[in-house]
Amino acid sequence: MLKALVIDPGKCTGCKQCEMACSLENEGVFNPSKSRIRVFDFHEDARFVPYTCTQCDEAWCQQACPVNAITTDAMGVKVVHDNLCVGCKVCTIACPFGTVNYNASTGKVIKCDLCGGEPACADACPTDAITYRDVEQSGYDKMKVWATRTSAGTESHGPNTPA
Amino acid sequence: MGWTGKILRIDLSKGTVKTEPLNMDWADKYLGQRGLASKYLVEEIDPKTDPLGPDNKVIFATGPLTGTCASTGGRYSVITKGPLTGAIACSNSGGYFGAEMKFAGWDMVIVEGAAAKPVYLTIFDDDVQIRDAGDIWGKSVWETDKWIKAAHQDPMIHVATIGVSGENAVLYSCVVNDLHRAAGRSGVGAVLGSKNLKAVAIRGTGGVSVKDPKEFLKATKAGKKVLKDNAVTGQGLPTYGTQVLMNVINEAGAMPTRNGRDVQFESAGDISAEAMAEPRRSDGHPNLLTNQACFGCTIACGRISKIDETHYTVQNKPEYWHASGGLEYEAAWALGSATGVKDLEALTYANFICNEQGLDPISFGATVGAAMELYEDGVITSETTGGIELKFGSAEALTRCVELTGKAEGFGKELGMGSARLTAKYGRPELSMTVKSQEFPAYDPRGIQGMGLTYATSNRGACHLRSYTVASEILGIPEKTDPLATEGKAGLVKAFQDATAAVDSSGLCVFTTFAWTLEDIAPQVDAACKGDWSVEKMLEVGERIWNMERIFNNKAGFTAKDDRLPERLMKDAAKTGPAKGLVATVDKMLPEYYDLRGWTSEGVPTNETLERLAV
Amino acid sequence: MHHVILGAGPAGVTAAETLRKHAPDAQITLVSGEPEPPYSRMAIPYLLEGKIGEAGTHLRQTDGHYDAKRIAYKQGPVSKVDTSAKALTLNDGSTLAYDKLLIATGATPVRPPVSGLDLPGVHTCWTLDDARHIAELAKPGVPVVLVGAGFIGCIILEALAKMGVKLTVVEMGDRMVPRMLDEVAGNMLRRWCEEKGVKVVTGAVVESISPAGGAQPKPAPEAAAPTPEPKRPGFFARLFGAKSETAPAPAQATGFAEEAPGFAGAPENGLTVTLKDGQKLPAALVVVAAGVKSNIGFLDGSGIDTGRGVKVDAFHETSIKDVYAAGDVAEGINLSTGHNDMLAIQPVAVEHGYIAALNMCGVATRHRGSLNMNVLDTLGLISSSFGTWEGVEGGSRATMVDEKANRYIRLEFDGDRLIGAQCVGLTDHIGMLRGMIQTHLPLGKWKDKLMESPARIPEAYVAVVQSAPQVGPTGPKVALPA
Amino acid sequence: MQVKLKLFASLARYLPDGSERNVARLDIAEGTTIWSLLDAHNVPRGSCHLVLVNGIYQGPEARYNALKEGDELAVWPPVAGG
Repeated sequence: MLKALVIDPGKCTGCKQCEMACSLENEGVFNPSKSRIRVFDFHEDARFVPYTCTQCDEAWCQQACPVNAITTDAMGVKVVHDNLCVGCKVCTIACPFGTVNYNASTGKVIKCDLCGGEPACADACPTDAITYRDVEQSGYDKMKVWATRTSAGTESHGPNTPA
Repeated sequence: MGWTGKILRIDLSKGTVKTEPLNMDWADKYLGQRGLASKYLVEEIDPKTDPLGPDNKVIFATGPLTGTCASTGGRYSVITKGPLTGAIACSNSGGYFGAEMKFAGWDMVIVEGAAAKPVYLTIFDDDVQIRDAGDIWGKSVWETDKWIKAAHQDPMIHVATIGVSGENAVLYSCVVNDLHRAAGRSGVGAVLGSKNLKAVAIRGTGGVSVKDPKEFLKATKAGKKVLKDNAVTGQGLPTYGTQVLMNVINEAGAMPTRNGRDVQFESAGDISAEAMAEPRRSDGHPNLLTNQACFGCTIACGRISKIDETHYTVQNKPEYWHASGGLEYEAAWALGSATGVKDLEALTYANFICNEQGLDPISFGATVGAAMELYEDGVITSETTGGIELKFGSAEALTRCVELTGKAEGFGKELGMGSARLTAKYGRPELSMTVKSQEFPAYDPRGIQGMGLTYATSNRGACHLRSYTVASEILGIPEKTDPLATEGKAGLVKAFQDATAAVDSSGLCVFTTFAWTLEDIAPQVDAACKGDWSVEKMLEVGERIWNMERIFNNKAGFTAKDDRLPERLMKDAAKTGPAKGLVATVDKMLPEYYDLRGWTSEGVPTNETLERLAV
Repeated sequence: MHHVILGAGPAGVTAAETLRKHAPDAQITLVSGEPEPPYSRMAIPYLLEGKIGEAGTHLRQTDGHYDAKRIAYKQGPVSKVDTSAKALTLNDGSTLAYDKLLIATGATPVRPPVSGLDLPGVHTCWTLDDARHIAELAKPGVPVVLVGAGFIGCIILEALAKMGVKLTVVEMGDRMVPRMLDEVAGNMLRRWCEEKGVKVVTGAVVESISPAGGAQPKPAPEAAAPTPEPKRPGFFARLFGAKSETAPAPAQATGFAEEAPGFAGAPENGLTVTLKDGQKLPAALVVVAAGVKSNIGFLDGSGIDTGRGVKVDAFHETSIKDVYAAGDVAEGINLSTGHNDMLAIQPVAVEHGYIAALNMCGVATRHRGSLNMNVLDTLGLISSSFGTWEGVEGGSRATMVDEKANRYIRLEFDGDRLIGAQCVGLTDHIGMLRGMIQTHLPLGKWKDKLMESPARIPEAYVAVVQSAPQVGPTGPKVALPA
Repeated sequence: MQVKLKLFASLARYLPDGSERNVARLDIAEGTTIWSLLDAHNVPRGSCHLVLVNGIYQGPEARYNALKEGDELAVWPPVAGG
């Protein structure tokens, strides 16, 4: 049984606690621009969508890396090895989801690695819009879950809208 | 360390941009945001200066917890001498702008002088530019936000801007950031307008660090748990928003209605939180779509609404068919009860326009209420109003007024003066529901006596956000007190005022105090900031701030005579509800309050007090 | 079943690993053309910069990786392929039989017909061996001339500049990276480089390279090398036939010897690079990055159909049964055109290797096509391009230019679908551009928003993917079950 | 005797059928106390934070008092605003 981040935009309030938790965990400061998860704000549609790497099975980033600096761990997580990354950025254009970003201050790329099994974003999310839980599904299915949750978000109201 | 330690000083007259280190001695005494920026302001401007003249300054200030993971740590304030009141003004706002200022690396932006031509500021990390605003002068808040993001091709920019009303010196115009969060009161928007400063656009990519990250995480996590476990901040506010008060305050007989003629509004239910969540008869959808958090907020009380597309206000106006900031309690009260209007969609539209054009809905709605009374009393006629039948309860009149005032056209220009100047102009000053020329909000002191003292002594003119004794008197937070009693209220007001001043200086939202006390807040500040931040120190800082603001106002010419409520509240007894037969009795509480504060009977801080607090 | 793979680059290694995964019992032999463990050429510039050691260029980092996967490693190269006998002849004369063969021999740099290319001190930058030579010569402060500011040239440019040399880059095109970026972006790059102290001479043609103060160079031989870009006027026609713009700079033929005494390999007084317009550039080292050509010479007489590279079908099989091709050497399908084309980039090599291997072991898999894309960091200014960035007739274009901030976005649409893009100074979420192009995502109303504000790409992607889950989060597919 | 029961915010779900928005007009027996009326409608006592009769707050003790003809009982869970 693998664990995955399950994102339910219908529950997101746009508070960005996930971005703060992520940047503190990984950069040691509060800095959303260096967060590996980002909340998109669709103001006119009254929707907020947390967005990050789904640890997809295709592992586009890993395949594109010329120096093998991205590997898949036993939990299926695609991990960037800083000691090997040369900052060539090929993974950033290869990832069709746009979830690998270049960090100019370190010269390396950054992506979600689920914080080694304890994702800080899920821990910080006050509304359970981001949860980390067991999913008996392949990466493909994980993404389908993501997709349907997301599309459901177009209809559902906020987490705290009176029924 | 919480603070970035850097401030920006922009001189619009000279066109210069300078940076300077934050005065850390002051930071230790005034914490940040409201307190610290007020310290800068009182040190740097003449209290008697013309609020709309070039010698006034306007400061955008964050708190040390702004831009951290502390719940609600995303606040900033706009501090200046207010044109509506002539008193010190400090308007607090949420959204994402404040945090972005910190990420750009700045604790404060001090704006001085006045530009010869319209300009806007861009602060992209260290790159700070004064730019020509010729293309956006005359545009609404929403248009300006869009224009700036497109012009700089960066959707991640956060914009604080004034609308047309700020350009036209509407005395209660706001600074609106992130489309519908506002530094709303006292006319801070008009100060920007007087400086020809249309907007401030910020994009920050840096980080905010804290003194002890481990302790900070622990303290903020504990704080978040308190908020989550508390029924008000964990369930009530996110679900119903502040609007849940509509029925509460109305039942309690403390709802100022039709310019204070009444204390209960028979149609309160129609414009309540409960009504916003009901499916509309017209299109089957509720007015309320969802709730939204400001940056870092784990409460998420913000309302996001969508107006019925077939409603007369937006028919054939698709530009208003999208979701945007919906009615909060104060707005619903001012636009609704104060004017007697019960059309929820019309109120939402008026609220949209207030956001779009940068109007404080409290002062606007209350001013319309006063104008309606002038009209009903025959003091002004449809000739004065340009054909608007300005009757209590008329949604059409309300929405027409908001359109005109936002653009400062026709009768809107008169409404833009605020109710004190408007009623004075027509010889009926007693019809203005103001203290220090600022309209009071949604709590009638006849039914909530503590709020009378709150309004009377508020340093920025009538306001609920300086000491929200409603929490205790009506809601039972932290303890229930009798709203109709005056005993003990002086102490209650002082305690709320000092604590609130401290919270307002931290970067946190005052709404946390429905669940948090300073016992919850001090550890968070202490883990983030240099120095030892205990509850006692926070309270001392709060009291110091309060006295500093008071001294500024005294120097600006305010005296004990200005600590008074509108005549109507003191003469005309409430007609219905629990307060039936009662008037507001501030006179009894004031001397006790002055005494508690260590002020003379003239409301002047004694030397002893000033020494004690090292003001 | 014996699978033999020629070439130990990303395509070959990916193929070997894919074969092992799907054919646990097969015999797999990986034949390398170089006396090195499998490594990545893309990493060489970073080796030069000192970001990594030689081991850091290796394609797999775990010890015993190939042994553990039972992938035999054999030193090539191969000189001849006999497809009827299903046997290979290696350079050392030995032979090797195969059941299925994958040609993943990649490409080699072209050596333009310039006299003096053989002089010591003149190098291409392609192999680890090249890198070792360059590292020896490129000492801080020495004058270096880089011939070619194409994609590869620019990557080398970055490395050389970081090594602290006094760098001049000579490009025959009218701008930098002409095949990856348009005028706006290319010129942005040029200005950026010049501000960073790199001399950029565009529209310039190298006539000769000679020892400094030495004999006159021999006239350039009349040679016609294979052209890697048939769509444009011949690559070398452009390189050496184009009218050069004069960018005069005082030639400093002496002086560097003192600055860099004792460098090995180059003539004692260094080299002089003479341009067609007469300009002379001193150089302790000349690096030539004038394009590459496929390594297909050894296929002569094999019957395998070749053009610029090895021709393959949608299953990556060549004209000869049981012979497949992948990577830089193969003319795979270009997603943007639907036609076979050479896309010599790392991600495409991996896709080819993966798909070819699946077909080799009987998992019939059709290649949907690869997307051309590149990303370049030029002294900190990051540029990228995707797909049909030049646009198509009848399509629409959205651009955003901020010359001062060195930011540029150009989006090309066909209807409401993105077909190409290029960016300068933008890195966050840029992979979404690939996602949008490769999934042919219909953008609907978001296309209009992008026309107004191209920087809203990430929002557009997330918004549209949400409303179209069937094409969105599952991502683009490069391969489809047949 | 006639009284009005008003249940607001999340307590609205306990309103009997036929209520108008948040208000139920009820005919109750003499001597019915605040708690007994709320209990009869399954309103959890723990959720009854703000209890007003005719706008006047009823403390924990007062909730055992009987309602009178024409009384308006209004109840909220913990709420706040501002």
